[in-house]
Amino acid sequence: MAEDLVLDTTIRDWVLIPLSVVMVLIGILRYFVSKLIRTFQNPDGKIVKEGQVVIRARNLRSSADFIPPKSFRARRTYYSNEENGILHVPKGQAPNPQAQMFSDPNMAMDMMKKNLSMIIPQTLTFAFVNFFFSGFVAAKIPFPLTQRFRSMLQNGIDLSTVDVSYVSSRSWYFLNLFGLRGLFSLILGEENAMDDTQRMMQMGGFGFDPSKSLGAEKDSLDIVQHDWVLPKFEQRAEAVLRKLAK
Amino acid sequence: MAADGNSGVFSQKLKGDFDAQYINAKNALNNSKVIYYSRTFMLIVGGIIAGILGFTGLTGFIFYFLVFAVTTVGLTAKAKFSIHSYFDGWNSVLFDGFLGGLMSFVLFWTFAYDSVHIF
Amino acid sequence: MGLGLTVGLLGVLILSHAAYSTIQYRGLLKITEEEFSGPPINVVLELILGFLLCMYAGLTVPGNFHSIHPSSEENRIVSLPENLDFMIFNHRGRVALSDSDMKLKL
Amino acid sequence: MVTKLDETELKRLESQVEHGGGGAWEYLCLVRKLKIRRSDKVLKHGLLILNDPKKRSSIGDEEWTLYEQVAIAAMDCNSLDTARDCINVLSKKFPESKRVGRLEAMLLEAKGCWEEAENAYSSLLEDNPLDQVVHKRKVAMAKAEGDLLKAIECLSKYLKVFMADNDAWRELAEIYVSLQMYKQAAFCYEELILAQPTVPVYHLAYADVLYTLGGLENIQTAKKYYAATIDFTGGKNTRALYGVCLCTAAIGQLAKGRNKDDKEGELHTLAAKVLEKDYKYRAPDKLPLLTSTLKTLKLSS
Repeated sequence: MAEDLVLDTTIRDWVLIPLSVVMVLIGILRYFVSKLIRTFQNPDGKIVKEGQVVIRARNLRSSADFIPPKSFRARRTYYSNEENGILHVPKGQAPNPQAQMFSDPNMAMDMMKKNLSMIIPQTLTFAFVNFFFSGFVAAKIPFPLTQRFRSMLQNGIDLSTVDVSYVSSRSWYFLNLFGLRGLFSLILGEENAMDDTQRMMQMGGFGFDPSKSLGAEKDSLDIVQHDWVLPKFEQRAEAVLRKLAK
Repeated sequence: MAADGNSGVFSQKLKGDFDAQYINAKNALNNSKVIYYSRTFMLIVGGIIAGILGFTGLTGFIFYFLVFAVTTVGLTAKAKFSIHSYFDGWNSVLFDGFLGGLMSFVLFWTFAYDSVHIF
Repeated sequence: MGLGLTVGLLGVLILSHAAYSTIQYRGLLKITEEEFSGPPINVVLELILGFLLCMYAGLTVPGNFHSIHPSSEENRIVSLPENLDFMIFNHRGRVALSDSDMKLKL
Repeated sequence: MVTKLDETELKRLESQVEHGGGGAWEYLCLVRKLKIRRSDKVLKHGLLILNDPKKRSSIGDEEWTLYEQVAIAAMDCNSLDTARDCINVLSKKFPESKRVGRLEAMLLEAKGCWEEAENAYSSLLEDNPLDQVVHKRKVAMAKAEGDLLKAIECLSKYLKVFMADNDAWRELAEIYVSLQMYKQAAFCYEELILAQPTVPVYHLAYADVLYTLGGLENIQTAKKYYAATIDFTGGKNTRALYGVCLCTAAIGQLAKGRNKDDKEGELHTLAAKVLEKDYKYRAPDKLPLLTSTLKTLKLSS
């Protein structure tokens, strides 16, 4: 610790603490704004129906063992026979999600909104932080790190002689961005638990394709082994009652 | 509305013959959420304390384990030491939120340490 | 709930006070040019107190554990909700219940 | 799902509210959450809150939810004027709202103007053909008119689209049972068991239907489902205990002369024992009735 930097206390009072507080407040603000612009659109009837089919088929798959074998077989045929099973999607009829997206302006609009609600605050916050708090050595990590972390922690100041554990204000912003998730989930409830990375993933998976999930559901339903559990329940019930009768 | 009815109670089967466990998934989810909240809060507080005490390096991480362990004991006491009627195993009580909590801990540790000690 | 939150808030306040007094203490050390070896005893006491309060809050505020066994007393389902979406008004209450004398005051 | 815990809480609040203690709003919230039909009490206590400006403002935005709840309760209690007043307040606050439109149509229904209500629902459906509540109201209206076949038809059509709607499956099952179409009812209950396999009430209802259908195989299956109910309720469901006893007796009769070698198990004797114990504890004066019944079933030891 020989080469300890002497930092001005005003950096703490005017950079470190305000920056952290601003990050928290912006996080809260973003939560409420995204809540405001969330839209409830009426989904298409066909999509609703297919979603419901998938839910029901999933129920059948996950708790097939609870119904008698005969009922299970009847249901499986109903879902997945090759002629008119409700999970069966005729080839060539599956709509192309891309084409669907372009034909439906609402969908594109919705996507834009999602995109914007993520990117705009991000950019704004970053610009804000850059404008007000750039170029300070604002913090110091209380444990030693290797040189590799220099580019991560000292973003914005080009000094190769400073110890790696010192953090520039811009990097402190990034640390806050990732580390405050726990605090947000405490004060905003679990709805906020969906962080940016997840949102990004979701964006990749837009244009949800029901026919694909129908096909997947059909495949997994085909390989379900039916093993009726109810006979076991007679023994379980006996055990329960024996305990009660004592 | 239809989806509402569905998210209620599902069963989960552990493939054992006679002892197959059927659990109330809604309550299990609630329990793990309670654990998550308790743990996150405790680790944030722990981070602040570590920062005020001026721990650096390994000491801080040892303190992290300490706080984690104390919280676990507290949660176990809250479950009246009968883990099996609230969770399907020790795993969720012992390890859930270990890494996510570390993130919060380190951030608040750094914050408190910086505010108190380096200036 | 209210109690837990208050206690937690108190705990956090105590912690911030501890932080503040440590800052003061460090300032004092800087003037007297001594090395920092550890926070003063009253700060440590404060920290312990704050930690305990926060621990109480952290364990009580998030809510209680619920049993996961379907057959446990608290989870045992005794009845289904009335299917209110399909409620019909054409029932015998129509005759049995006289028009109630209570009215909505406008 | 109303659990034992909810039930105790509800009873506590109910008696507290009835005896003039506070907690009326909590009681109304609980009733709404559990979807319990306590229309008379909701009407009474809801009106007390709504008529008192101080209490009304203390619940904030929930006020409008309460107006809706009270309106429906008032329709159920045949105080149509009160319902009318509530709906008027709501439509003044939310003109053009679909939800208020639904209430208007329900009021027509409560008055018994079936055709007008039908028209109102149809126009609501034109705006939003995926409105589940309106579809369900149409089914309920067919039921209220006494036309159960039409109700079944509507409901099947509804379930073709919204096939994951458990409430609708349950309603369909109940209608089928009331028409004694047990095979169809059994199908619906299977669907419910699939959706929520740990809810004992569905197992119980399914077992009842199977037992009623009769036949050796069905009754054997019914016994298994009664056993499942016993397991999921921790043996506290009297109906399931009786079910096991009856099934065993029926199986004994049906299987007479046929293969005797399949092992019986001792589930029924245990069930009988638990029943006796339960009666001894909770209703000692009914105990002779129970023992004589069990004797005729040849189950008593």
